[in-house]
Amino acid sequence: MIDNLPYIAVAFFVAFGIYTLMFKKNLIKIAIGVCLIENGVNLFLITLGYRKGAVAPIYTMAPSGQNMVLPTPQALTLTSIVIGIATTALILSVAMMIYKHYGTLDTDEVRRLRG
Amino acid sequence: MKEMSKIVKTVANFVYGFILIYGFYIIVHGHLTPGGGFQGGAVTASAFALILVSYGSVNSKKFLKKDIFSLFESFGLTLFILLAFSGLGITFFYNFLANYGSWFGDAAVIGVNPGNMNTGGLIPLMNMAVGLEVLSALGVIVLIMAKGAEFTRKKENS
Amino acid sequence: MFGLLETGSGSWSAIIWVITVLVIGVLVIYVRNKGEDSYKKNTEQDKPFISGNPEASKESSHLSASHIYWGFTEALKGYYKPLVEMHTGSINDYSCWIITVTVIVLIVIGVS
Amino acid sequence: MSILLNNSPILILALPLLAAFLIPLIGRINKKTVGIFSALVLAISLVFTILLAVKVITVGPQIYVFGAKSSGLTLPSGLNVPIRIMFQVDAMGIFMGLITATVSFLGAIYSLAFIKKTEGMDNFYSLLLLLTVGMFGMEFTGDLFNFFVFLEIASIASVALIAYRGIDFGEPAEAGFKYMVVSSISALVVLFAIGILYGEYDLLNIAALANVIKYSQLDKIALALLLPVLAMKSGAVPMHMWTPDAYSEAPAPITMILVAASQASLYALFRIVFSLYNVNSNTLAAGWIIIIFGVLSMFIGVTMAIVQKDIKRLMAYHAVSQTGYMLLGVGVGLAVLSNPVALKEYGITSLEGGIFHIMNHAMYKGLLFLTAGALFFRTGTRNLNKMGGLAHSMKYTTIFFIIGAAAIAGLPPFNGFASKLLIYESVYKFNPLLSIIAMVVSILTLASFVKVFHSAFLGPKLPQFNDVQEVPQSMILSMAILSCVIIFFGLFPDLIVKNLVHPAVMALVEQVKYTGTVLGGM
Amino acid sequence: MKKIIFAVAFLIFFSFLMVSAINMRTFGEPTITKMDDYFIENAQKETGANNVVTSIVFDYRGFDTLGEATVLFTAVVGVVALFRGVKK
Repeated sequence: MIDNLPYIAVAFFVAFGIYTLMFKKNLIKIAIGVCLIENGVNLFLITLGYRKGAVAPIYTMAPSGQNMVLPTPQALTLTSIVIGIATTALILSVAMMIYKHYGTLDTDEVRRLRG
Repeated sequence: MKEMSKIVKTVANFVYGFILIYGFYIIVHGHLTPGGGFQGGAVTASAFALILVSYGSVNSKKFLKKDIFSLFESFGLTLFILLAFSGLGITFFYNFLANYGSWFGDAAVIGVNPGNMNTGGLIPLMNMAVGLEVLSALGVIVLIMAKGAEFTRKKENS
Repeated sequence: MFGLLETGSGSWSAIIWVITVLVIGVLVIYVRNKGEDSYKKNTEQDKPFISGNPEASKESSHLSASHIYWGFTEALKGYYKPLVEMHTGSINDYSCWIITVTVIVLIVIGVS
Repeated sequence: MSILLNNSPILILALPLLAAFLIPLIGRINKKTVGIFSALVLAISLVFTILLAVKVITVGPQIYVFGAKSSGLTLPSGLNVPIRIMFQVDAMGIFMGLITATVSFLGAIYSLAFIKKTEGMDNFYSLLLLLTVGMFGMEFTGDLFNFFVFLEIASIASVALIAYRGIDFGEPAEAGFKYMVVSSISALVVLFAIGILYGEYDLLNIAALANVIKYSQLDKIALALLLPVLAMKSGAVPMHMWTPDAYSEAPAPITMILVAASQASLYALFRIVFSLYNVNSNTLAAGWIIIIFGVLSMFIGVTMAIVQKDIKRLMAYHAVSQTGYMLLGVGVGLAVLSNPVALKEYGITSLEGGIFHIMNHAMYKGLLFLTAGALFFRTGTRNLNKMGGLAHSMKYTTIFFIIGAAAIAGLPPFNGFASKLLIYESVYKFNPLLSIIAMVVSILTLASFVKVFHSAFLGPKLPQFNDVQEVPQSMILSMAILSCVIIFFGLFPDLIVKNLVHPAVMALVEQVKYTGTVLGGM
Repeated sequence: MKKIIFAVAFLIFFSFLMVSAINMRTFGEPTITKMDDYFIENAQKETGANNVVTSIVFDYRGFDTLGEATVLFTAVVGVVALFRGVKK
């Protein structure tokens, strides 16, 4: 149980993000929820690559004789962080567009398309 | 956004160069030390954000121009994909410069070593291309967000 | 040769279908031409006769889209009312439906 | 020349990608040439796709390993797991690739006249090329994380294209926001499932994973996370609400490409359930889940379409209900996958129907959206109540609309009938009720398109549309090409089924062939 | 009514997340590390870069990096296209 504390943190991150997406009524808060899920997933990936008592996989001035953590999850996390930046930028600019035309950010009023 | 006080502008002038140098250091040493194109580009773009915040979006047009940034962005990406194409004789993304002897072509010392700048083959070049792309891309995003904030504020006032 | 498409329990060929339709059409036209024609153009025979009432103008006789299938939707009001209400344009409901269906699939696959 | 042929799997992607990077530079010099340039690049990509298709059908699955010493070297290391990203193009992938190449090329041609010459035009064509690249990547890749990256490329490009008119109107921005949120949810859930699989097996290659997967508890959770979100991206009820918004607010050529993009997600769903978890998983449960998605999509989609007044919204609901046919056919095939007798008797046929319907749907739904775009281009409205009597002035558009409507309603001899016939007859043997529902849905489809035809084209010439004339040449050209494809598929369905669809179905069903191309041993 | 169903669904989803988090392999002890051990041993020899992560990002999985840069470019082009013609 206590060994898996990082995984439980991931679960909380994702669950709070999902909660924000489901029950919060502000477009900016929804963007924040998406960021929360992103951070949870990134934390999950980087957690998978950890090895107890290991050093970063970089040979420059590395302490010799130590084994290294898995490098692949770090590369994947780097990729998904940049993708998250792009997603957030686009979501926020579209939200600004909506605010320009609708004059509000409430999801109950941003509902011209329905039925 | 509005222009800030003189203290902020002075400190920003002082710190700006250091942030730029630090970002470029991270970009160039990406294959030896932690970091790389993306991280260094992000650090460099934070310098632009600092200038934008401290000088205001009107005055900072003298320093930061969106067209120049988008030009650099396309240039960096094109350089990156051309570097990837250059290995097409064997396969796409083939690192033909590694351990080849010429530019960045030294074979790295196996195991723990102080690090040799002249290794890595295509990796340092790709780092620079991606760093150029990322810093200009984030710069464009920051500038356009500032521009959009203007008309949303107009909306609020009216 | 006729592009037979095997469907497991039979086969289908569009070419044969087209040929059949052409043959039947020729037959129908032939039979139709055998009828005697007492019908004369540009007389009062080709005017509509609405039990003596004057004919309405063309523009007013055009039926717009929302009137088509009025009876259908009226008869199925009990089915359409909740269905249309389900499509609230709110983005929260979209995410809620995704998570709900994900949970159902999780349960179904988890227990099976 | 031979080097081009050997590298064709990557050139199909890399040339549009390079063009997309170059277009801001070209647009700075001359804005007029941008559209011609992108159409040209997409034509080259289409040619390469056809060459690759011939190679795949005749020779066999093609492997392209990035950065290896040779493009076919899947295991450059001493060990038995692939360590590099690879493209794995088998018959199913190239089938989807042909659809993508055709649709995006025609969309670019249509856009030449459709998109007004504004200052954002070069960005529009750049985004169109990037969307095409994302779809190609989703269809060709053999690596899970690479699939996620291309999924994000496709989502972000399509969001930017949906919200392209957002500077002038509010609705496109709203539709773009909704699509952005749902697609980020789906992409992040996909990434979460990829993380689960990676943490369990330390692998990212689909074939290598399929070789060692054990269907443990975590694998079940990964499958149950992947299945609904990919069904959502392809617009399955009850997660279809983004579909009418996005399809109706995007520009018409983009809507045609978005249909193909949602089918790329559908392809990913099939790839997951067939190639990654084949008979290891509980195929009956997964198959029934997909069947229920399909039946709900068919029925609710078509009944919602009947009451619509916006023409593109109506067609978007029809896109939902046609996606149901594909899900139904493939779901039946998946449900009987672990039962060789039933699979041989009707499973293969129903899979063929579902896969063939993908291509037919891309063609005729694209044609219908293009005709709706032509109406919008001339009349300036999408509201069916305001239209009427347009057949007097737009003859070609009327003919194309009749062809598309007959095809989607499944009237012989058009192509919709052939695939629907395959689905009906094979599904009837599995469960007669499902087949009857499918036929009823087909009848309702015909009914609602009769409504559109009557209210938009028939009737007297309305006074406000007196100055309406036919649409420009390039739009007519792309619509005519699609109509010719539809009629050809309808007249010779057996050629397509024998040469394209059946190999695709076999590539899906036979997992050993998929893993063997990467890991050897076949 | 609908809100209650959605809340229940959210709770079940959260419990699934917790269950899978507890059922994950213990933190810090990866069981199968074939691919990553290969990277740690041979990356320096094959690519000549000291930083194994960079050698993965730009050599072994370089195509992902191209896609990632493309995503950023796509977002920037989209934002520019979205705010076109906005005058301050």
